[in-house]
Amino acid sequence: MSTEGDASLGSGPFSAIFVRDLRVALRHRGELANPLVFFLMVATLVPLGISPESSVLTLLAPGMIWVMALLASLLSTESLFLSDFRDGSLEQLVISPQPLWLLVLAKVLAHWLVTGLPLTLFAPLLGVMLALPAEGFVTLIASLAMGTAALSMIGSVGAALTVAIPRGGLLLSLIVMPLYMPVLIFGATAVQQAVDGFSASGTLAILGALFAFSCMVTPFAAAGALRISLHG
Amino acid sequence: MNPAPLLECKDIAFERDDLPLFSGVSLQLLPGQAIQVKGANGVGKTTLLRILSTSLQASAGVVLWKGEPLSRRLSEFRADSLYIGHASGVKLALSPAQNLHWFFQVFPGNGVTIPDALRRVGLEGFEDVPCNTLSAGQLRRVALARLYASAATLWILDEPLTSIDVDGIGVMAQLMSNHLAAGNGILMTSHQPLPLDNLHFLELERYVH
Amino acid sequence: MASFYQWFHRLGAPKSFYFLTGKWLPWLALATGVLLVAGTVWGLGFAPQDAKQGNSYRIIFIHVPAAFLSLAGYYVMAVAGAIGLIWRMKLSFMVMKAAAPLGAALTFVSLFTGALWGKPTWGTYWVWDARITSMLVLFFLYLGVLALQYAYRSGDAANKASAVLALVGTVNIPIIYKSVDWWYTLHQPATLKLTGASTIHPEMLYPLLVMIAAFYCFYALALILATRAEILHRERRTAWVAELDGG
Amino acid sequence: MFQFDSFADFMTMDGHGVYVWVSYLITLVVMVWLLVWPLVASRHTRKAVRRGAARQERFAKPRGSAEEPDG
Repeated sequence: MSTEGDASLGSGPFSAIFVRDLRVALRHRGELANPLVFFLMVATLVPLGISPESSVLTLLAPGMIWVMALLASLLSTESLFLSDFRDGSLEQLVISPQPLWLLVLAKVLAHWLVTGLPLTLFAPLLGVMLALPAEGFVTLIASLAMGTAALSMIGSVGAALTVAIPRGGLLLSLIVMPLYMPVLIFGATAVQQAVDGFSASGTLAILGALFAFSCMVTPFAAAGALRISLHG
Repeated sequence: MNPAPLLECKDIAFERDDLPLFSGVSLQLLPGQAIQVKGANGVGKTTLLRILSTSLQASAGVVLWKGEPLSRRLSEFRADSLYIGHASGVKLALSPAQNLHWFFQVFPGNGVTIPDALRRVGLEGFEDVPCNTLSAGQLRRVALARLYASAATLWILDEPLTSIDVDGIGVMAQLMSNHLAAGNGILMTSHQPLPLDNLHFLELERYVH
Repeated sequence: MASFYQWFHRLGAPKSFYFLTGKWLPWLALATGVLLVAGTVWGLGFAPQDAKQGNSYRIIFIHVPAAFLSLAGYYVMAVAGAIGLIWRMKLSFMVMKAAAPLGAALTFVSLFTGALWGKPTWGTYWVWDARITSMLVLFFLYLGVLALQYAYRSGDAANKASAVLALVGTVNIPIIYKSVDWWYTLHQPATLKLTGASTIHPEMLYPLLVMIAAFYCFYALALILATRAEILHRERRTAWVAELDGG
Repeated sequence: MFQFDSFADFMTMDGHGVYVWVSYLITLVVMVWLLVWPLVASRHTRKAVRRGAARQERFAKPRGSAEEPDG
């Protein structure tokens, strides 16, 4: 019954919002690089701040790469709803007949695709720079793939709560960081176990469970938070 | 026996942090009728429209949609109503066509295609130009293009004619009267006078604290 | 049964909550005072010394109750927020607003006393022990709710947003506690767990139980006082507040 | 029975006294503050309400009457 859009990238509200957000993100291609450049720069702080010795760096690498990926993901979470809030399209989503949590899920997926995924694919470069042993690379990518997705999900709740607050970015990190900690614990430990030669599948499974759990809880929490933010 | 009202409000009140904005607002919108909410700036016109578009919750009062309490028929009402606020909801990074694409997927349409809708608001040839290069008036028309292609019975328009030029207003007035003639309803605010015949007024000042 | 519902409903109205709790306050204050003094004197003066830790373990009598209350306090805050969100009861939002600083302060107390206890026991003020780390994260959760509470201009939105955050926090607390425990046991095989409460000598356990009861009474007292202060502030324009003193 | 021989002994607690007493002091300070701030806030609000009520009365007097000096 709804009209055929010009681009036949699948109809339906979910894919429409997903495609829309991808287009908006790709239109500001420069901004997409920011989390990656941040990720790379923070990695260079470690040897400068701690020591260039590869033996020292190897000890730190799994945990540091994960901490930096977490911070880079946190940095990009604020923009999830901000532009929609400013141009009024967020209000249109809230009063649309479609289930709001579904539209939020589409936005988070698009956001992950342009921030979390690039971070995951970029991480091996940091692995090389921080002398991460070879055994850790595969687990690093696997853990970051699931981990950044879980972080984007959890971050969407914080973004929804702070979208109407001027300069809400710092408040956003204060709110979501405690909720990021379990993801960091299992993500970093998985890579450490792989580096130590143990099998990290158990830890990765728990990380997957955390991701699945956040998929179930956060879209609804974020949808509720968006309605509240529009009242504010 | 006049037909059952499309939208009916009883004693709508709104307060923010215990500071009442207005209370006791009642209105009846019959099919084919338009109601213009009048009042000075800051009296709460936009707040009232946002309440009726379900993006804000009233502190008190009942809203009936086709005789039924709104809270019980929320998604049906949302499919049957169209709200265009000050911020038109148009993504500046995208083109008019891309903007209408996601609007049409999220809100039910009446079969009019995107090129047709854009042509009717005079944006022919601008379908694929990024919106951030368009003028304020053209941006407004992208939002108003939704009116041609929407299946909604109730239009809730917050100053739809801002930055629209003279002949644009004429086209809009024609569009609105056709909409009313088909037995639908319009609820709006506007600083420009509107040449609509079945137009009623709601003086919001009477309900302000 | 109707009378209970009526009583509960009346308790829900800020004005009747104010006067109802007004009657409880003196008794609650008395109970808190007696229990606190008794527990402290008993724990500090009469409980035997610990074989290994000597007298420094006496900090347990405030550290453990504070830790209990900071966690229980978070759930009180989250439940009050949930009731506010679901039934839109203004009073329960006031209880939530009162519970946030109270819980945060008690979490700070348990962290501070835990650190002071760590110095004589492990020679350093801060040890990344599983329970202390979880308490630190709980403290951050409280700070998040407080920060959100004061970030919104409109009070109603602030209440609802903090209620949502408190609920999200509540859902995450078990996950955080479990993952911190898992992380701790992974990195630190069995070392002295800070408070083996169950294996504690009965002579030490009784004063601890008295102190836990004292802290629960204190929590109720402080929560009611803070809620009453919030009620007065929110209802300051109403007639019944004017009649309180004006007469 | 009392574990310490003298009050001084009670204070030092074999060297751990400073940690124990500082912990109890901080806890006491925080608990007192948690009980006091609501009472202060309530008194402040009630005083503001009373002052508001008093101001209301002064202005409620009919305009016609001679302007008495403010109370």
